[in-house]
Amino acid sequence: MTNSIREIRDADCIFITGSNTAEAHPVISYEVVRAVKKGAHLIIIDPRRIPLVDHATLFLQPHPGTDIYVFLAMMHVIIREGWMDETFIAERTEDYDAFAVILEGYTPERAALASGVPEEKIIQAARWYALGERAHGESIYGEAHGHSTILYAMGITQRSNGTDNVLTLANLSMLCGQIGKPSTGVNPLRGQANVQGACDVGGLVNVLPGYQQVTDDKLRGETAKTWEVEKLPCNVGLTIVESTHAALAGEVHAIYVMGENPLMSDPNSNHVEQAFRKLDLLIVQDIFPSETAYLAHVLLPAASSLEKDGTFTNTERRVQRIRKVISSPGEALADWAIIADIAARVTQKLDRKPGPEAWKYDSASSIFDELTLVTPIYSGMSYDRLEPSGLQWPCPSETHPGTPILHVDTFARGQGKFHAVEARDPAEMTDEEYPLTLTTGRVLYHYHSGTMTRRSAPLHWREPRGYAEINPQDAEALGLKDGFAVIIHSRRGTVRTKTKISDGVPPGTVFLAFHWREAPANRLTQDHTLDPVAKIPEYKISAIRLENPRAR
Amino acid sequence: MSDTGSSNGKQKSKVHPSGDDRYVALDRTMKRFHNEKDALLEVLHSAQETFGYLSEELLFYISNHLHVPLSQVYGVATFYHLFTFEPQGKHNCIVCTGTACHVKGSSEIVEKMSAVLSIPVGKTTEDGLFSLSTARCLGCCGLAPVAVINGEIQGKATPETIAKKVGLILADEMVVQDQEEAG
Amino acid sequence: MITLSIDTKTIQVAPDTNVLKAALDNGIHIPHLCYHPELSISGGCRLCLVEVEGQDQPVLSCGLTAAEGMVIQTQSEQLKELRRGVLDLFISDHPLDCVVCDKAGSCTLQEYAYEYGLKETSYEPTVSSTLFQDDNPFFLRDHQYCILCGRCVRVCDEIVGVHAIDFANRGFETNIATPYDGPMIDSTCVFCGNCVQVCPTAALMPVSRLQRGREWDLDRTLSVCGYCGVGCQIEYATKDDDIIYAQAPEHGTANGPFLCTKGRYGWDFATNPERLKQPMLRRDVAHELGLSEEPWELPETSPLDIRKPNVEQYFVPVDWDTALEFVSSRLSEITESHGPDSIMGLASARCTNEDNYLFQKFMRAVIGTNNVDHCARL
Amino acid sequence: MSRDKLDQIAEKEQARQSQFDKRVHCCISTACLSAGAGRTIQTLRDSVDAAPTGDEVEVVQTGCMGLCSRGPLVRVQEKSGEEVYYADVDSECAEELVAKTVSWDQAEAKQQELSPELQAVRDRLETARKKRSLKKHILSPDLPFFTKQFKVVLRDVGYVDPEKLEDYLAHGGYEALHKVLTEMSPEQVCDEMLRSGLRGRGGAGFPTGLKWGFVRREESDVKYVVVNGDEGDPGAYMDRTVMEDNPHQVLEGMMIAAYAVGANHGYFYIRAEYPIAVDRIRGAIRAARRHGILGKSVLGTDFSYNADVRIGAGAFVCGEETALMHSIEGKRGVPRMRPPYPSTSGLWGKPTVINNVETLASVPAIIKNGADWYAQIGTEKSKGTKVFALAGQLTNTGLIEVPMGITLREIVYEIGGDVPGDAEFKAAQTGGPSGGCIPNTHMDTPVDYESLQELGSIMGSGGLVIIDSTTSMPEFARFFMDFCVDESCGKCVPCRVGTVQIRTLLDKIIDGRGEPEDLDDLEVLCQLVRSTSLCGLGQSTPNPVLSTLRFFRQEYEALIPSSV
Repeated sequence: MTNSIREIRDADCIFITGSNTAEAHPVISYEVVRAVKKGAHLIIIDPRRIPLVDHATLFLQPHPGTDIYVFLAMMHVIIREGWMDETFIAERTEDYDAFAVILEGYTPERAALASGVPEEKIIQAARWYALGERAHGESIYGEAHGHSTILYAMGITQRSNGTDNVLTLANLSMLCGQIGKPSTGVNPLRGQANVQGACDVGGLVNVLPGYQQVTDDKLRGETAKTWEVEKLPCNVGLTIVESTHAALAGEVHAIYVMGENPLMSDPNSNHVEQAFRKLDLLIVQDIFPSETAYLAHVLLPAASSLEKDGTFTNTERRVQRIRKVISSPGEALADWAIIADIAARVTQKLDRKPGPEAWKYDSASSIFDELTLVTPIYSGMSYDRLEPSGLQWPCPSETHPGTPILHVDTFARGQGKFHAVEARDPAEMTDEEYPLTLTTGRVLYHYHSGTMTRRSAPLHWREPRGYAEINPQDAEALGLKDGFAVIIHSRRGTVRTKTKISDGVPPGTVFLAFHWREAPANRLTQDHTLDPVAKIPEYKISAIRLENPRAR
Repeated sequence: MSDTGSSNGKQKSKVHPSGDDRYVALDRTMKRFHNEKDALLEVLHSAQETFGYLSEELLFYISNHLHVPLSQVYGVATFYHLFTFEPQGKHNCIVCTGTACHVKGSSEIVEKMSAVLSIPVGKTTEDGLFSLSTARCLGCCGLAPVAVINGEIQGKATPETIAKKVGLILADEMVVQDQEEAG
Repeated sequence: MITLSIDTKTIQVAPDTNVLKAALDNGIHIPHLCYHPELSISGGCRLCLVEVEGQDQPVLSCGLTAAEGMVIQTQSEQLKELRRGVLDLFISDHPLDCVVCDKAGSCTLQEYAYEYGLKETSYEPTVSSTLFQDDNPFFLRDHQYCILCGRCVRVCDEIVGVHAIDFANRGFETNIATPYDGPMIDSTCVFCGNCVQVCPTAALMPVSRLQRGREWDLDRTLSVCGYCGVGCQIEYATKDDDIIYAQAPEHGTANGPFLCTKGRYGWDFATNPERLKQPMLRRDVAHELGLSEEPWELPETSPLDIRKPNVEQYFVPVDWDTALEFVSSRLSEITESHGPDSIMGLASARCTNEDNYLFQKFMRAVIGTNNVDHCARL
Repeated sequence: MSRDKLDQIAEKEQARQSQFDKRVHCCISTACLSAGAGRTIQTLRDSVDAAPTGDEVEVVQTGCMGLCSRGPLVRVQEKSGEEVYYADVDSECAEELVAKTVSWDQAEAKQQELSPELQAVRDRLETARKKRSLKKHILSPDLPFFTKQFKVVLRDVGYVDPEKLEDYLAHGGYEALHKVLTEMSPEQVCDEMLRSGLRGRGGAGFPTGLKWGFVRREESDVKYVVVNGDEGDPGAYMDRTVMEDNPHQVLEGMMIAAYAVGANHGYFYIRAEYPIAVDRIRGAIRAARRHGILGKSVLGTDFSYNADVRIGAGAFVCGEETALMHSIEGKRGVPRMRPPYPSTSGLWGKPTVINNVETLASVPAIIKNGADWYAQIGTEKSKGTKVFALAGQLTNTGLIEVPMGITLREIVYEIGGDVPGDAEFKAAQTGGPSGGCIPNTHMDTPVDYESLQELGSIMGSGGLVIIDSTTSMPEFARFFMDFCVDESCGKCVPCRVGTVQIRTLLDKIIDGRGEPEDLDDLEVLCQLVRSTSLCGLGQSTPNPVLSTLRFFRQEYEALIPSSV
């Protein structure tokens, strides 16, 4: 997030797209509810009628995959009506003209045609967002224009044009000068406890800790020096989806999986399974025998986050301490201790520098101290400084207070760059054989592949079974009633589950959460067309067909 | 105001049983107030007038149409004593217990009627024929004590006159019943 | 800023601050039951009365906006009498069974009764509601302890936005209700338990806490939730290495004093018997290494289609040294035979920065590959 | 619609009325209706149709004439303006009344062709002429019940047909509104009200001009005027009567208030127990809208105004202004803390004037006659008149309007005609459940805000219940406590639990289980509830107990076994 969670409550206009905030990030939805109760406008753009729509002052429901037309048309309107922030554009950004030219073609009429969202709603959303208008009450900022913030999540990134979507929202915020101030910005809501931190410390194929490109010789050299190794690999690695392709092709032989369940969470599960079965070595290090574990050669028992010390970095870039609350069961160990041991052994076997002694860590805190040496955005941090409320990166020095708001005076790259983005359709469109669109996501009571939440007694009690949410119109066409069994087919596979008939999804769209091993949604999703830049699979859009087993 | 479509999140939208005209009247009231939340009290009045009492289904229906949480609808409905959650008797007797009526002995009328009908105040006889209730002031203090039987005000009432009046109504009902059984 | 004096202490507060908040933030204690800093003002408990210079009658400090030069007294004989009288009325409609109450030690009403020396009520004890609802495994609702402060109703509406409960009926009959007092699951409740957190008495209690220890028996550890990316701080109350219940700290960084259902109630997975407790080798691998006698082959059935997964059927337990030696040897062999890029490592968004840092360092510095990814995109 | 057109309507109506030789007014307000006024007015009409006379006679339905205990009431108004009141007019009496008041003209009669039904009526009229009972029904105009009154609010009540805007116009209706719209600035209107000394008639007695001034000075695009017609005190029905019997008078007052404060929208909040008042006010709004009195450009000026009706649902506490606003907003009628006062943050957070019906009904007369005229009525601090609903153990019960400062003695003995039978006057209960009992030893207390308060009671909205020696005061106090327990909203603990505990103590004492210290405990508890409750209702709840403890302590003591 460019801004902090607490600022949301003071926003004048909140724009949420591709985020089922109340179910996936309930505590952030509390901030949104507060803001709305104080009089903020809440604009939601989502194909599903998500629970937060109950609080929205404007709800735009585009056909799946067509939201970018709405975003582009909003900007078209903003420029046409002169609602943009010309000073901000002139002083803080570049490449505006090329971007503005592209927008000329994206009229609200065209967007309405493509997305099914009425023109007047697009114009209304554009106005409220650009000018930061409130429904009632007074802005705490007391400026000519109110402060508008954008919240988004996987609904717009897990798409074959996810990067375009994100750039478009960035364009929108810059166009209106709604960035670099409190209660504004472009705020992705990260789905997992430490997804931000895992990225920050280099858990990505193209960057070292602190987002230092692996291809940059100088930065790579500095890290190598700190680590006292001769050299570090300089080519961008394979992402998880690419790796499964490579495994099938016989290029990848071993996969070490720590605390993940790719068989459930990666697209096209059948394909993933084939790849994993082909491996010479699959190491699964986890707290439970996950679905993936049943294909592994070796299982390593890990301590859960309740059983170890360390740090998590949340979606607002806040690095916070986690602490050991209870002991781990049996012989389970903290992940870092397992890795350190394996690393020491492999170092010895491969005779790597600086030798196994370098992998002796006595505590999480000593690892963190080393981490800050190679991670510039963390370099001012220490466990002591993280008391009591953590620090938000960048925190480059020991006296730096952390950074609640990014891009205040200048963007990371200097000037904010407008990207001229065109709308693109999803990779897999519906056709006669697969006439419906499947979209995946979460329900409130479960988390990811359900490894933890489905083993929690109260959460299981509340939501024991999976279901596919189907619009009454589609259900009626197939003679499906609420609670009936239904079979979902896609080009990749088949899943059987129960129906939940609800007008929360529009006609033509089916929603299936990906928590249920009995109905693994990712048997249906596709892995052939990834976002070209971010390599994100298009979980949110797959063409499917429903079958009513009773009708056989 | 809020422009967010019709259904209400988790609360499934229940379509009213088609053919029940009474919902049409209710819909008309809600429409008159543009389905604004603030019209809740007016809508509850209209619902009770049309249906006789507020059933669970009815509150659910109102909650969905006005976008007022069901718990709030329930909370509001139970706050006001005029709303009732049970079907009312075919006939009713309301005894005023305002100050003027009180000093002129209205509590004796209440006691008497409660005994005659064998029901406590606020209840309906098992056969659904008669409901007994009290009102805090009907504004007819000049005629105290006052009771209202089937909408007709009985001024300067006594336990006996009211019991007699109710007795007559009940006797008529018996005749009707006998006739129905015979027919 | 506005300057006022409370109990002779000079205090500066932002405009529009109420006097109660001003006092509490500055360490001056005024009793209050319905006020909560994150919620709208109710004014129903009548305890936070103070004396304002120039006004005859005591005023509620929660509803009094601080003004320049205001002079406030929070303690006096008159105020003590009034507060004591109000508390006396509260406890006349509340069971005084503190000796067996799970909330003892953290109950605000108990604390005030102690402070004002109320051993018992001077009135006829009259319980307005005896409803007891244990219709869900998250929390219990015991209405006889309810003092109708309404914090639960406000948190449900103003913060969570679901309005599952509201006041129903009126006067002495008032109670906090779901529609028709039905079970929670039939309401719009999302079981976030924020109502439990703000409840000052034992009217709302976590099920997990029932008869498992009281305030003084519990240890508390502040950590961060392991679910979504909001990073809510959670305070875990433990006893003998067991979690008794979880709640938000008073001032959580991202979450304030609130949590969602997963964070507050979803921690019991940790003690689920299915947890992996020791390293294991797959039966065919174990056989190959001479650790298991029976030959074995990985079944064709997809793990996703195994009805009742049983890890023992697939794996045999081994000690750590065996497991780590196997892993490190195999990794070394594959690195040498197929090159570093034939190995891929999947880090985790559920592991700590320290775990992930070491993981990627291992992949890059030891194995020598940038094939390190995690589910950031998933 | 312009003023001229309204004048034309008024003149036309006046002309129409003046053509009648006699106008027979029959009260059809609730009390008279329940005494059979429906049948009476029908008989009057039939009889006039059937009577062999050349007189032009109009039978008019009107509102309350005051002496409700003697209903149905009928007044015959001669062309000369002379009036005669008849009480207890049942059908039989109505026939005799018509038979004797119209000039009997057989010649005229012969020319008429009558239906068989009317022929039957005429036959009965013949007989009725010979009866001699009508005298008993005539009320002397010299009755103190009439002479002691001074009517401002009720001036036209009982004369105007409440369902005819024309009639209201004919009585000078909407002249005051026109005057403020065309001749006065909002500020001047507020000043005029301030000078008149008018204080809120809902009970608390806050100066109306001051209240309006607060709202006028608030800066807001939207402001509201609310008419508090949730007349909840048992034993009080002044507001109902005004709303039922002269709805336009209230509407006019409301619109003047709206102009003065800058509001363009308002609500009547009327309790559901008053269905006729609801209908009449709704009817008045419709008629006013049709005639361009409500809506855009009121009376052809720039001022625009709309009014709506909201109906209560059986909650006494909704008479409290913040609870009332919640109720209008469709919420539970629970009061909230003040400040903020409605004048800064009222309905939907907007500045709002909330006035009681009687207050607003006083406004048109004040504007028309001037503040000075009004200020000379009443006492120094309590100006003007007050309407009381006189009820209980009295000969004449009904609705009266008296100048402030009149003594209780005058009201009870002269207007009320003393306690009937052998019993003796014991106390007067004012202000409903929030008020207190004034014993016969304080008969010469002037009725004004301050004096009543000194005696531990309040003016309240105007219920005045007379209690005779047969009533036990502790039991009477318990009656009010029952009411308060029932009507407490339950928000704050002193009122929710305190009232229950007060009642428990009263039960104990009345049941003869009391102990000497219980009386002191009762008093302490009452003081606690009074000083710690959230709203005015809770704060005044203990008044009936405290005032009876003060004046009739010996009755309590007599109930305690050990103290005897």
